[in-house]
Amino acid sequence: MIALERRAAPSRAWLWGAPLLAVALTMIAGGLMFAALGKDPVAAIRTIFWDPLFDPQFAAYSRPQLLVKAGPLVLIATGLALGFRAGVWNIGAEGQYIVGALCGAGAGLALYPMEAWFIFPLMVLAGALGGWAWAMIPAILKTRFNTNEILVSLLLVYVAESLLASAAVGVLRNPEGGGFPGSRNLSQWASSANPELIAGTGAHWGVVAALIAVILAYVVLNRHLTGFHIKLAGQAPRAARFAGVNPARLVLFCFGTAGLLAGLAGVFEVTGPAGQIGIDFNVGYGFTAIIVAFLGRLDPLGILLAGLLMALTYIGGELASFMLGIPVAAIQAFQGMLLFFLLAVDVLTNFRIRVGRRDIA
Amino acid sequence: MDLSVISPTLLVASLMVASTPLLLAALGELVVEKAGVLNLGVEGMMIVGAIGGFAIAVETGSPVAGFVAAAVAGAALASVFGVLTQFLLANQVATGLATTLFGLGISSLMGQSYSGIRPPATPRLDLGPLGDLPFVGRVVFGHDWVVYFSLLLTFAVWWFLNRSRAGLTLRAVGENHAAAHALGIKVVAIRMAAIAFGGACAGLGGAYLSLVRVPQWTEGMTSGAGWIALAIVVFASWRAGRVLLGAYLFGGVTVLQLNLQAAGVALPVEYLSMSPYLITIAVLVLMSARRRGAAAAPASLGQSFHASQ
Amino acid sequence: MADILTLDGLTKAYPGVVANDAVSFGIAEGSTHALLGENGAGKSTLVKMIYGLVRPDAGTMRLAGAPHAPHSPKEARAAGVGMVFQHFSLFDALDVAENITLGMDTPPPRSELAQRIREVSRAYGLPLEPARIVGTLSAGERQRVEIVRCLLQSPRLLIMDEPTSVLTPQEVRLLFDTLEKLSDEGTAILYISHKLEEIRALCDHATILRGGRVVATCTPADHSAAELAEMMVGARLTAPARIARDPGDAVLTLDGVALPATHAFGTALHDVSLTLRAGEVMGIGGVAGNGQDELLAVIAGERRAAAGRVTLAGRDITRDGPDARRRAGLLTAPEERLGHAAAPAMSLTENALLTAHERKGLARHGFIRWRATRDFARAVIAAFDVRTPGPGQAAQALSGGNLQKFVIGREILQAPVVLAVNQPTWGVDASAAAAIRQALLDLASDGAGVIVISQDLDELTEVSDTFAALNAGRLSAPRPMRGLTMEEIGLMLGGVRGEAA
Amino acid sequence: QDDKVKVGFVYVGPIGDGGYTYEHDQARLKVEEHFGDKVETVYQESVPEGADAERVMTQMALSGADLIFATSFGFMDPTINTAKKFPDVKFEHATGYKRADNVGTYSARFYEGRAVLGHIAGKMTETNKIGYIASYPIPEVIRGINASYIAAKKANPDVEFNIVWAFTWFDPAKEADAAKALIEQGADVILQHTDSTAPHAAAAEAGNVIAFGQASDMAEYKPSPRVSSIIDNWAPYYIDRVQAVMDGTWESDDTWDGIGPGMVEIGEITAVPDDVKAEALEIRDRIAAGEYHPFTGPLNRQDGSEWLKEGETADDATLLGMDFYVEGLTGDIPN
Ligand SMILES: Nc1ncnc2c1ncn2[C@@H]1O[C@H](COP(=O)(O)OP(=O)(O)OP(=O)(O)O)[C@@H](O)[C@H]1O
Ligand SMILES: Nc1ncnc2c1ncn2[C@@H]1O[C@H](COP(=O)(O)OP(=O)(O)OP(=O)(O)O)[C@@H](O)[C@H]1O
Ligand SMILES: [Mg+2]
Ligand SMILES: [Mg+2]
Repeated sequence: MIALERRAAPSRAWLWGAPLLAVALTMIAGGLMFAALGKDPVAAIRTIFWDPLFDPQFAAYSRPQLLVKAGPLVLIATGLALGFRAGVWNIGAEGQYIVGALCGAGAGLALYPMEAWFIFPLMVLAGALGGWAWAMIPAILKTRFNTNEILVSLLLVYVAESLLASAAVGVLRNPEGGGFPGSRNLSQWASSANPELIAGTGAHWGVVAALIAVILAYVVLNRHLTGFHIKLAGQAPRAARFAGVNPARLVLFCFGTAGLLAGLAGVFEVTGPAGQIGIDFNVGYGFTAIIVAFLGRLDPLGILLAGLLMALTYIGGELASFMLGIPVAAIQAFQGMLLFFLLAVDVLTNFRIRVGRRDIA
Repeated sequence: MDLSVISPTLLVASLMVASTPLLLAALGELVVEKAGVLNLGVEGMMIVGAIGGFAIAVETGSPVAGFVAAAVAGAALASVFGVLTQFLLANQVATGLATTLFGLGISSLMGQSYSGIRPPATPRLDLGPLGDLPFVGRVVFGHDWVVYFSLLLTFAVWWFLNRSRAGLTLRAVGENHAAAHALGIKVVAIRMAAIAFGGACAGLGGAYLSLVRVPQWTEGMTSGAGWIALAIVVFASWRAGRVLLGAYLFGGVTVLQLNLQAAGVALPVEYLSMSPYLITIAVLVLMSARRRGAAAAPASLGQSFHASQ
Repeated sequence: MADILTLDGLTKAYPGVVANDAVSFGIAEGSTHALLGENGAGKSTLVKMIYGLVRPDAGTMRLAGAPHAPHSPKEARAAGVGMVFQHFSLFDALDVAENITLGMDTPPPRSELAQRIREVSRAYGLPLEPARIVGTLSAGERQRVEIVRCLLQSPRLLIMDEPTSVLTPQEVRLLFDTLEKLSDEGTAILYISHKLEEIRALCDHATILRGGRVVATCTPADHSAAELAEMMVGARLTAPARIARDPGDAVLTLDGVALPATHAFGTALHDVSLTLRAGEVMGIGGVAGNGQDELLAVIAGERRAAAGRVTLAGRDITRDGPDARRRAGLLTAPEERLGHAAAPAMSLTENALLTAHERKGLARHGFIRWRATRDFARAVIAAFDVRTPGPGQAAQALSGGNLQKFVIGREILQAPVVLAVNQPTWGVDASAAAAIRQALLDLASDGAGVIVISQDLDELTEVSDTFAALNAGRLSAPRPMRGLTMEEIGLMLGGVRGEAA
Repeated sequence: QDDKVKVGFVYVGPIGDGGYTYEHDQARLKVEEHFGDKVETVYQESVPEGADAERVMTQMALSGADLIFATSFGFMDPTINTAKKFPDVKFEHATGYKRADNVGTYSARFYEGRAVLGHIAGKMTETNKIGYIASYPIPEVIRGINASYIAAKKANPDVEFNIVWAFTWFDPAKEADAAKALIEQGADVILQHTDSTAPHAAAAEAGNVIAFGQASDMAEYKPSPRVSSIIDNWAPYYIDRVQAVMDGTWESDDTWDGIGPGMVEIGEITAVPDDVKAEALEIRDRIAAGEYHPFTGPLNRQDGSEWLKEGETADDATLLGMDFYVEGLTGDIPN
């Protein structure tokens, strides 16, 4: 008989070993899938995991792109993790991301074509506020009317998508764009651009913000009473109230922080890598960030690593897709497998596998 | 604008069709959540059902075989989720999302040779003279068998949860898995069964999209229906009757807004297109404001269970 | 008489601890057999093996002569074993009938079942309404559900794991009547309790466990409670003692405090007034569900009074939250250890931080001083003899008594002006209970005001200077404990208030 | 490394979408077929617009692509940005308006095809109600609505257009619902500017309703309800541009081709009376020959103001930025 036996304390070795084992298992299972599709499995795996980092042809470009891709994921996931730790379920970060981008872009475009140093900071502020305000809707409905926050935050994503589409063809449409949908290119207007800060690193303000968010969240969770109260509320709500935590304020705080960070991610994305508001501006960062948050075990440092790993599979997956003609669907399935394995082997951190009957101690 | 062109009969009839995939998937998820498991992979299971059902229906020429295959495909993917969350104690939220991602990928992989094909038709049930009755004829008797099946399933799920011993056991597992275990109830086995059932229902919902409602196979064709199904379960405060209400409300507003547009109603289109979401939220707020504090969610929802021996 | 159950060399080990080590004894048919031992001695583990929830590593059991090796509670029930759990195995959201059905293997149809529940519960004096939702029942009523669930199966052996720790004296009496009736009908009972007087009154035999081994067997009636306790602990116990002191100034007053009920079946507080003086121990008795939790919550500041005033040493703190009250010196310990007074999955260090950061300066500008926190947790562990490997241990890995000592110690070491505790010793073994009571008395001797809310009248007579009764959310006027007769206390508990009682 | 010309394709959707991206990929296959082992093609499907597109194009360029086709409007700025980094690589951007020395643009005059379909629609409707499923209110879509309306009106002065904005390019379930709503309100012809065949299925189910293929032939609904289609045929253009790169004659330019050069095709016309078919083919041929322009005056705007005088034809600039309905259409364009 095979059984799991809870460890007295989580295993340090498996904390690091488990993700490596998961990657190895994914390589085997994914390799089998690629082979079944008639592709060279070794080449595919190498292209996904190795080439973006070390291939002389691509690495110089792809490596910084990891940061560009991971930046918004990490920023959003960090905010979400605070809430998830407190048992506050915000799964509408995608909507907060969109509204942040819309507000940031709107604030900037209202001043177009002025050139001034304060425009970019103003946009960042507007974006953060936009994301915050959008997150406040489910939070306030929850605290006032006890409305389920999962449902409201999720449905508001679709509302935000509608707003985005109508803004892209309406108020924010570039008047010089010949009637085509989409706003002016914000990354090409000096006052609103969010460029690479140091050439060749991929680091723009959003990446900087993500790193700061990770550090702040780490400090808050591990060194500050706020973080302690967040964890307490998630694990033992009654004990949290006994400790003086106001549950309503905690909901507002967690939603507010997550919304703010998602809004920031939106505004940094729209002024930098994406460049403009378009009908399909959002590409699912808000949802992927939920996975990143849990893969990172809701720990800021873990989230940073998980975000980078996710980014690697995206970028490496793209390379594999067009270099080797692997369908995007297979890459997606491969990513799904990686997540499955990561989640599966996690069990080894907290449990020991026991085969047969236990010896009598 | 001319509202008289909107026929209530046809509106109701088509909202029933539009709501059926949501209803099927939401009923499955309801049972899963009642067992204390939160499976966010509904979208993934639906789309796997959509392609599984489509492929088998095309290959065999039988829509019924297609629906059966869809249920099997949905249940198979759900079982992966089940093994991860029930045996390997993986986090349910993350595993559910991974299930969706994997489902979207694997479905488009499976479906590569099925785009641009017409599936065999699932005909309306011929109910003889009943179908000719005014209003009710079209609304009540003018559908394909899956619509009736979904209504029957609503009743069956309600009956199962509220009237049967097995349903009681399942709810007990969802309320307090530790106590259920102490009474000797096989928590994990029951949850696995519920998860598989949920996957099968989601698969049926997906197949209804690809075989009846659309009908064709295209990648990503569920486009968010799984998420709406999840939302409907919450909306329904975990009650089967309300799931029906929620699915029909959502489907109804969706269909109505398109009808209003077609009739040229002078409302801005963007507001019309957000209306299903906004109205669902508004109704929920009204409902939860009226009955404050009535936490209807199963108490163990989303928690891992491990019986230490 | 023949043994209905014999255990032979039962052994069960968990990582790091042997919960049961070659336990052997027999339970005679129709007898009431006590299982005694400190917290963590292995009592629950042993009975879980009998009930098929835990599989022994070694050893055998025989039930009515036949080998008994149940793989599941279902098998155990089929063999005629019934069990009432220490921590109720009930489903709050389901009704009484549903809860009972779930514990039965071949339940009758619902209407018939409801009828049988009414019959059986009336026959044994445990009235129950089948349609009530269990979440709305008092602790005593919940236990009735558990018991009726067992009775409906007509078990040959009924196991009761600490059934009385949450019951009122009246309910205990009721339960004993029931058990005696069952015993007369030939049902054997295996009874676990920390209340030794109960054991002496009820049980024919006792097996005493220490560290997972059988250390003694005896006939309880032949020994005094103190002797039994000494057998359990393996050392002498001394009764709590206190140095008499004149009460000082009023430290805590409640003046006409009212609190609405949180949910439909909760208890509201009405016009609660009391004055607690420095050095005074005020005992507040009452039957469970009469507003104990609510009273503690309103003192702790966890809930704000809807009307009335709360003052601490002359300062109005009515609107202050728990943190502000702690800063001012008002500390509390609620009844539920796991999940309310302490976070189960968190370490003792973190649980020390939970209430102590204000008074012990464990956080500066909100930043936690982990080293100081750990030191404080260690201090609590040392001062209150909490048996645990160290402050890094999770609260849930402690036995009930040890965690309770930690919780009380955490508050006492913060030098409170006023300490209010609810059920400080439930589920706690004799030696730990004595230690906790002694600590409360010492605190009062040092000049703090102490409120002890308890359903255990023996405990209250032992520690209190003054006594008040809580009934349906109303508090009687406090009276000096000394000289109060049991009859007078009974009347007060029954709701006759004031000096005139 | 080798002397093969490497051509990259960046698609916005999956190649299995059966419509827009599918046709681009068909053209890619024709390029391979045409040049054999003188070319190597690579493609990336489902590329989101924005940062991801720029990365994909950059990586393609890094992998040695000589020519990259960016096939969606939303790839415009990413194409320009990438082109700046790789002056030696040629870029072709579909439906955009920004060009550079190494970036050309191309698009198809779908409105020419829509005029042909509009004629059939006008002739075939018995209820005089034509349903139109539109995606987003952008010039391309508005142009299509106007072109088909003008043609339909000419064929049948009593026609009325009911327009539903789906606010999606591709959401089969929503398109099905939209088609049903239109049919239930009396439309017996469905025109669509979204990509799935869901409206055809709805038409088939309703019976007596016709529809048209969009972006690809949607032949599975032949002969009815699909009675004809407009097909994007990018192959001739792609082959031409690859040849130019091989020859070293590639230059940045703007191509807007219609039926004449074969970029827009009218799919087989089925299940309509012969005279209707003949008229439609005649319109197609006259447009191809440059004898007829679908936007020929006299034409007024929706508000009644004059747009084109008798005999005057619309200029490309107005068409490219079209943001108004012509007279006779009801409702507002959302914005
Ligand atoms: N599931 C488990 N995993 C690990 N250790 C366990 C488990 N259950 C019990 N133990 C350990 O076994 C020992 C005996 O526990 P048990 O619950 O039997 O004690 P008890 O006598 O019932 O105590 P109490 O009076 O507090 O109820 C304790 O040290 C406990 O920590
Ligand atoms: N994994 C564990 N490691 C260490 N101690 C544990 C563990 N699980 C439980 N314990 C401790 O073991 C004791 C017994 O816990 P458990 O919940 O198994 O039984 P119990 O509390 O005696 O319940 P019951 O009376 O219902 O049988 C408790 O003190 C608990 O804190
Ligand atoms: Mg015990
Ligand atoms: Mg115990």
